[in-house]
Amino acid sequence: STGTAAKPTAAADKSDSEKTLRWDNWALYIDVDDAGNYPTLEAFTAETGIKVEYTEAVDDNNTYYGKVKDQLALGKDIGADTVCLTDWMVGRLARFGYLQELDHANIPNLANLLPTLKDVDFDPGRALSVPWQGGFAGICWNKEKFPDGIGSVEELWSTPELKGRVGVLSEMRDTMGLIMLDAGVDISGDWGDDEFTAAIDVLKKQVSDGQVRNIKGNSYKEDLVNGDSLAAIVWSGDIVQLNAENGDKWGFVVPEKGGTIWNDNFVVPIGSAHKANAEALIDYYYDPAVAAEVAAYVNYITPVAGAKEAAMEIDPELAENQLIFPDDATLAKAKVFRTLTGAEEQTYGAQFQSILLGA
Amino acid sequence: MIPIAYTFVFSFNDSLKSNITWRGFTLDKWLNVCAVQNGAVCEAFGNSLLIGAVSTVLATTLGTMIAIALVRYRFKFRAGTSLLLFLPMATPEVVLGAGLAAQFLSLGVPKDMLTIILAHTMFCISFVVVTVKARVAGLDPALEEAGRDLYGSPAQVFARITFPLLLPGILAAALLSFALSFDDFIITNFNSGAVTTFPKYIYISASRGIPAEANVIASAVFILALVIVVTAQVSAAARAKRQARLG
Amino acid sequence: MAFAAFASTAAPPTDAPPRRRSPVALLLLLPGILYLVLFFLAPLVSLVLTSLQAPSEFGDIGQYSYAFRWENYVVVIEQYWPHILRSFGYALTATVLALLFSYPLAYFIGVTTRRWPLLQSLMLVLVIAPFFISFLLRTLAWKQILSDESFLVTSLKAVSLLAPDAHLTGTAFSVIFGLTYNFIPFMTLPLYTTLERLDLRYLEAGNDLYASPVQVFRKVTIPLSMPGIVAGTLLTFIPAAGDYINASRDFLGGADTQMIGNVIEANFLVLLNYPAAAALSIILMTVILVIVGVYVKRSGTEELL
Amino acid sequence: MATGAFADRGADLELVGIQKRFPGFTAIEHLDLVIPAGSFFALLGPSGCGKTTTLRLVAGLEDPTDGRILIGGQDVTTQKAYQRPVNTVFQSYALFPHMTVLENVAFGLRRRKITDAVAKAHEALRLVELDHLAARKPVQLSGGQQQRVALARAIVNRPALLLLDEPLGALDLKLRRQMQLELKNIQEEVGLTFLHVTHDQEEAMTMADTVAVMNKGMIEQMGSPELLYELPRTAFVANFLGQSNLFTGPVVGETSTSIAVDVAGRSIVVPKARSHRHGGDVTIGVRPEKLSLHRDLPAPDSASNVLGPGRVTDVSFTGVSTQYLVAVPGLGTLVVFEQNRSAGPIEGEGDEVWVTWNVEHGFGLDDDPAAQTEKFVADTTTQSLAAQRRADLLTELEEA
Amino acid sequence: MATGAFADRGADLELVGIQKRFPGFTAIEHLDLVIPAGSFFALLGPSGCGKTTTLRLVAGLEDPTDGRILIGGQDVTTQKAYQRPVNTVFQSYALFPHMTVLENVAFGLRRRKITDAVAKAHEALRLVELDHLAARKPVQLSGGQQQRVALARAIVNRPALLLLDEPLGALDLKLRRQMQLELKNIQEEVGLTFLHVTHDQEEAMTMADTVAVMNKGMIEQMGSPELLYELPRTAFVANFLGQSNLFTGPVVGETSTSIAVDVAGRSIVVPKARSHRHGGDVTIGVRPEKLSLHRDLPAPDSASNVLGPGRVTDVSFTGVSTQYLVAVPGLGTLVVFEQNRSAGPIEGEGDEVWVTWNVEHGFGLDDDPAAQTEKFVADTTTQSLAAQRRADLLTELEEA
Ligand SMILES: Nc1ncnc2c1ncn2[C@@H]1O[C@H](COP(=O)(O)OP(=O)(O)OP(=O)(O)O)[C@@H](O)[C@H]1O
Ligand SMILES: Nc1ncnc2c1ncn2[C@@H]1O[C@H](COP(=O)(O)OP(=O)(O)OP(=O)(O)O)[C@@H](O)[C@H]1O
Ligand SMILES: [Mg+2]
Ligand SMILES: [Mg+2]
Repeated sequence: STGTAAKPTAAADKSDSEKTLRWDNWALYIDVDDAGNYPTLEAFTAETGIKVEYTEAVDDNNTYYGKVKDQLALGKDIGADTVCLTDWMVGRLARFGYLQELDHANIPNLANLLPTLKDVDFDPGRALSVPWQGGFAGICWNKEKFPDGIGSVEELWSTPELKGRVGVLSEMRDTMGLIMLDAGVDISGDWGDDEFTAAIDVLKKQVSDGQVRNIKGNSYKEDLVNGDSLAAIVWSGDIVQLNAENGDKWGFVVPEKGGTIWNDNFVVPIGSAHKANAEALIDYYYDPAVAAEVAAYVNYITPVAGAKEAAMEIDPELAENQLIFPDDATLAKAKVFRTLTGAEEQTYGAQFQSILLGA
Repeated sequence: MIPIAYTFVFSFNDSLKSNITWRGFTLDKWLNVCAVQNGAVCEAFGNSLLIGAVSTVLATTLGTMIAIALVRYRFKFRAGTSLLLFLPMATPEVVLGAGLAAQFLSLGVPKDMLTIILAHTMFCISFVVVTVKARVAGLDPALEEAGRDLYGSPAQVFARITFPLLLPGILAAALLSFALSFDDFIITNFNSGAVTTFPKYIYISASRGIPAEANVIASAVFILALVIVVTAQVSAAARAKRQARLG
Repeated sequence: MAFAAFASTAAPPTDAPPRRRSPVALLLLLPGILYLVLFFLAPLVSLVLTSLQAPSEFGDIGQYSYAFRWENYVVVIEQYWPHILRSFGYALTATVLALLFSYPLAYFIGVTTRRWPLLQSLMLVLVIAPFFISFLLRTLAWKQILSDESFLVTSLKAVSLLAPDAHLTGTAFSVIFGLTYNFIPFMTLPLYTTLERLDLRYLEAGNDLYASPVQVFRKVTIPLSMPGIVAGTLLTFIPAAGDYINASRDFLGGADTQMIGNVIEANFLVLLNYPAAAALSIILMTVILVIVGVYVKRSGTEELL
Repeated sequence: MATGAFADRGADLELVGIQKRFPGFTAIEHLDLVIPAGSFFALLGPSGCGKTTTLRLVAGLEDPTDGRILIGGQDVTTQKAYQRPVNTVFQSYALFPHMTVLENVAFGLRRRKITDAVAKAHEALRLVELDHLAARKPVQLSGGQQQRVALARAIVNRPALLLLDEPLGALDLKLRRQMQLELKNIQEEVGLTFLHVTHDQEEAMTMADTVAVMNKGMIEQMGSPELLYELPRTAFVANFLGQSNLFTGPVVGETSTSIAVDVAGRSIVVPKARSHRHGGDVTIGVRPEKLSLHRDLPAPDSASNVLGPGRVTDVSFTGVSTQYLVAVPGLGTLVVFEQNRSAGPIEGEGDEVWVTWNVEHGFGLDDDPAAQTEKFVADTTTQSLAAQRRADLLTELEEA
Repeated sequence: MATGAFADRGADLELVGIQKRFPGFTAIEHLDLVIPAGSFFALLGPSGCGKTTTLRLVAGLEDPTDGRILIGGQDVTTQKAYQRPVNTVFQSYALFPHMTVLENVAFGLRRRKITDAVAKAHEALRLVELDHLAARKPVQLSGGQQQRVALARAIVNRPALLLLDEPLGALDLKLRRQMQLELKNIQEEVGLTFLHVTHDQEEAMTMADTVAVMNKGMIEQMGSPELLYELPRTAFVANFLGQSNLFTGPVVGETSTSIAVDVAGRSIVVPKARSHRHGGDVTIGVRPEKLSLHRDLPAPDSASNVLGPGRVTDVSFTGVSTQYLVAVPGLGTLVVFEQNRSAGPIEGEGDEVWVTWNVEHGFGLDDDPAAQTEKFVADTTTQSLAAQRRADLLTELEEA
């Protein structure tokens, strides 16, 4: 219910006097040692003297936004100096003027940013955001039940043994992205209502037929573990982790017709008084050696060029993993869901939600 | 009962990041509850305790005052007051939460601990009134009159007669309001901003696998409550026995 | 203990109605009432206002301006009437189930165990116990217990009580089950408080007047425990109708079990369609108030207010 | 002011033109009353007649709609309850359940900051013979013991005036008689003014120096127990305080000392000095124990009234005496009490008897016989209760 | 079976060797009792003596630990309450608060599927004169009216046996006497067997054909009211049923018809026929109303016992009679009742008097005087209550 009020202005920076930084991030998204400490963060503090308060406060782009939007609208501190959010949410925050402009001079390591990510449509020139980690949305399956694997979205729909045991993500851009790609739409390109509606119809049919039962956020992992889902549209990094915990039980593939790729990006909210500290942090994590250390732990795609080489030194097998250091062939199959306008976000969101709500 | 047992058992699970499959018995989680995620569980738990305590005190005070007024005095808008008290109980939590969230928004109040406390106090008041009201209604007015008759000024009568006699009801109300506040998720979720309470922590972690430490804390609270109640009962029985012996 | 909280309904009727008027009354009332007006009534009003907002011109997602768009209500009802119906259907079913389950339990605790106070308080603790374990955790536990490969489901399938391709999670069954389970304490406690005060002499009088045990139960026990039944069903029905945890797809629900609470949540948090969320809230509340009003009138327990 | 001072003796109580209206109900119409210091005064009346209301007005727990209250000559009408030198033993005892017996008794003393509260409380408990139970809570006492604690709690303050609201109402007969004796002894010992409310007529008569019979918020008659019993002024008093045989008829003869009343053709003589009216229609009466039964028509005697023959319709043995109901044609049924000096009843059911009594024992009422007197006290009360409940509801609706 | 049948008249009730133990407490030790059909039987005794328990056993609301219960010759010991042709008027009335008066009264009839339930209920209500209140709820009635509804609710079923548990306990004296009459009339009218429990001795004596005095779970004495009053067998009965002057001493003389007992040096004569023991130490007594007071030493007379001189220590006017306390040195205090035939007391406090009574009026008890008899029923009750509470707690702990 915020009006189209004047955009808030950035808070004055106090980084010189206050060597602190509050960082909100997703769960299990940074390296942790056995004692529960964050080695790279500790190293950062040792190096710069900036104390970092790291909180796993982001569970979902929407709920996080719901929590902080009021403060953002008022230009107030949201309790975090930097936070990692997904592309489309960054796009929305940027549109609303809720983000502070980054001073690239303070981030020399930004030169290591992968070229493909340097210029994105929601943030031309990366003035407001810098990627933290990224990932694919693809298909995974239970290898015990389906030794032959499931290779495409179409197979999810057409395999009778999967009836009622298919899961999809409640994240619209991933689920819809995969379905549209399956229908041959280039989701990064110039598509419109027709393409989207056609995909919605597919999903709607599968849900109402009972083929798809589980539409989940992050909790899809439990469904995979407890057997409610035997195959699902999932995020790549989770599968690596699940396999590590539960014995190599699941296969993952980016479908031939394409999967989505996304990034979570550092942003500095408008009310933060520690932008310079945040920039120092970003700079630190763009050191390929640090990036490799994080990648080795979180198993997501790192946006830092040279990290793969650094990873080779830690663990060659890791460096070969297509899900962490994808090669060009894999990358070619992955598309970025194009940025939606406010109006599109509204209508497409409503259409997608109406399936989730069973209407 | 089954889920409680489940929760309890899985608090011993030697889980890694998520606590879904049984991976073996360990006491580690009990011993190092606060270690995980830099103590996020414990922090959430602490927040919940704090919020519960403060809103309980507020709600109990305000609610008790209303209850006394409702039973003891006759005034205009009695019916209106009763309705106003009943409404929050009749209002689904989503509505309460969403409404309050919108209110804070339009007032420009940032959401934090304070807004949670304000919200919790609001929905607890009604329950306190109902609880204490029953007690006040059961309180023989003759006792207060006897106090006045025996030279007690109004303040003394309240302090020495009314309050001690209402105390069990007030305590019950406080306990209820603490339990409601402690276990509330829906209203909290709408009004918490960046603050995480224990139920909210669980809700958030639900999407990525709840660490066994949450089970530890929940089980501990449960056991603690059980112990407190049982001790209270046993000591009450013992007291009764002692007094019977005196008799 | 907390159960005393529900004594409201069983409160002895005050034989002397309050007669005094005094400024003290105002003093006692004012802070609390003011608080409620500020943090309950005012939000309610702004909720009403929000529900009438229209999207701002050239506004982005989630941006609305004040208007009097009554069509909002028509729109949400048209769009979400199945959820509204479903909510009340589930809540009603869960309430009835909880009542069926709780009544014998409350009777056992309140009447049968009267002579063993220690056992009685222990039983009570077990009923209240769930209050102390977050209901989210308990619900999650159920989700695991009811999942497709769980011991429960596989054994049910093994003995053919469940079709091989049937599921429990994500179905109406598990949502109603979860609702019932989670609200049983709310049902049991008020029932307990009335049954605990049930004067057994009435039952004896019934027996003495040729009523068989079944007849005594129907004609005497049930009517006498009506206040508890009303309080319990209300305390169960109201929150159950507005609940969104049990039906949430992340807990026990699925796409076709979404309740009005989920719709409100989705509109509020995901779609940022605040007017729709507000309008739905108001509708939910109004319907509940009407149902409660009619119910309370018909069961003759107005004093509950 | 009460604070700090013990009354060394009772004080007068004076009620002047007291009226008390509750919303929709007038509990006391107009009440004037003087109770001399140091006396034991009993207020007697049926349920709902306003006894408790009167006490509450005196105690300051209720404000009179009109009128003044004086204690020891001082106007206390506007004083608060806790400022008046008055204590009450409540109908329900109203012992504080959360305090021990001792704390209960010491409560008033402590409020008045009297030194030695505990010692004085023990002393008061010794007076009611309960000092050994000082440490108990009220629930652990029997009804009779609770009553004595309530008494001690009031007496310990040595109020100028002690109000007792049916303190014995809940006890069974035997215990009740025992407590009556104790109460009377205590009053004589401490010399305080007692205002005792009861609806037990025997209790009122045995204990009080002065009895007032109250009915519907008015005092019907007041005086010594003997006076009220022997010379009731109204039919209500005649029937409420013991039983009476009443007859109504016109005065048909008159001497200097007596009047003769014609009742269904028979002439009954009543001393003028014992009759409130001397002409027109009058109601006269005689107490059942004053009547004698005779098998044969007794010799005419100017000192006696004779009625009969009648038939004994019921004989009931009550232990101390036997009650006979004698139906005399045209007159209705007479009640006769005969003390059981000999074992067993003298007359049998169905016997034909004559009833006589000494002319000196008759009395004439002040009532206008035309005015109806109600028969069922209980029904009136219920009706007024119902009426009042209705009125209450109306006021509430008005306010809502 | 009760179903469908009205008892056309009362039935016998027979209790054979009944014993009732509660956990930790024996309420009834051993009880044998026969109540003939159509009689009005009163069970009298102090609080806690087991009266209610006896009724509950008969009603089937409690199972006896041992013994058999027969109604009309048929063994009903194993029948459930709702199968027995018995109805109860409960001590607390136990009117169903959620039903109207009419529904309450019709309840039993409906359960037995008797046609015309409503008409019959109205009829029963007319009998207790409450038909005009048929549509009210119980709370809207006064205590006396509730009691009558409870009575109607029981009577309407025409049970073979009607149990009444202190139905008049809550009423005030006047209403109580009135209800006693009504109850008695109803019993005579419907001819049912009434088993009436009370602790009011006057009530028991005026209403019942047979009275049983119960004490501590045993029947102390049973018989007609006159028998029990005139010839009590034990000190308990002598004191519980009215007042008695009791003396204890050795038998020192004996004639063919009487014994002489030495009491503190004075010889008191009691008829042998009226004495249960004729040798050794005996307790003898005489009722207060049998005593006469004399200002002068009366002429010696073999038909009278004389005690004195004594001093009048207290005179109290109770309306019908005056009670004198006479202290006789060496003997203690005697209670004397004098019916108020003349106005006012004859003797004054402090007067010196002699007390006489007809030898025929004395009685000798069966009690062994060596065994202590308690003096204060109330205190005993309290003690036994406390003892029982303790026992209760112990059992509870044991079980828990
Ligand atoms: N607060 C009140 N409001 C309205 N009516 C009242 C109130 N208090 C008492 N009354 C009415 O005033 C009348 C007198 O009541 P009161 O309590 O003085 O009677 P009482 O003589 O003490 O009777 P009882 O013997 O039953 O105690 C009753 O009819 C009662 O209903
Ligand atoms: N369920 C029970 N468990 C244990 N003791 C009991 C129980 N019911 C009654 N008693 C005890 O048995 C004794 C007899 O009780 P009962 O109710 O028969 O007395 P009563 O003669 O009716 O007394 P009252 O005149 O007070 O009504 C009492 O001491 C009572 O405490
Ligand atoms: Mg009174
Ligand atoms: Mg009894």
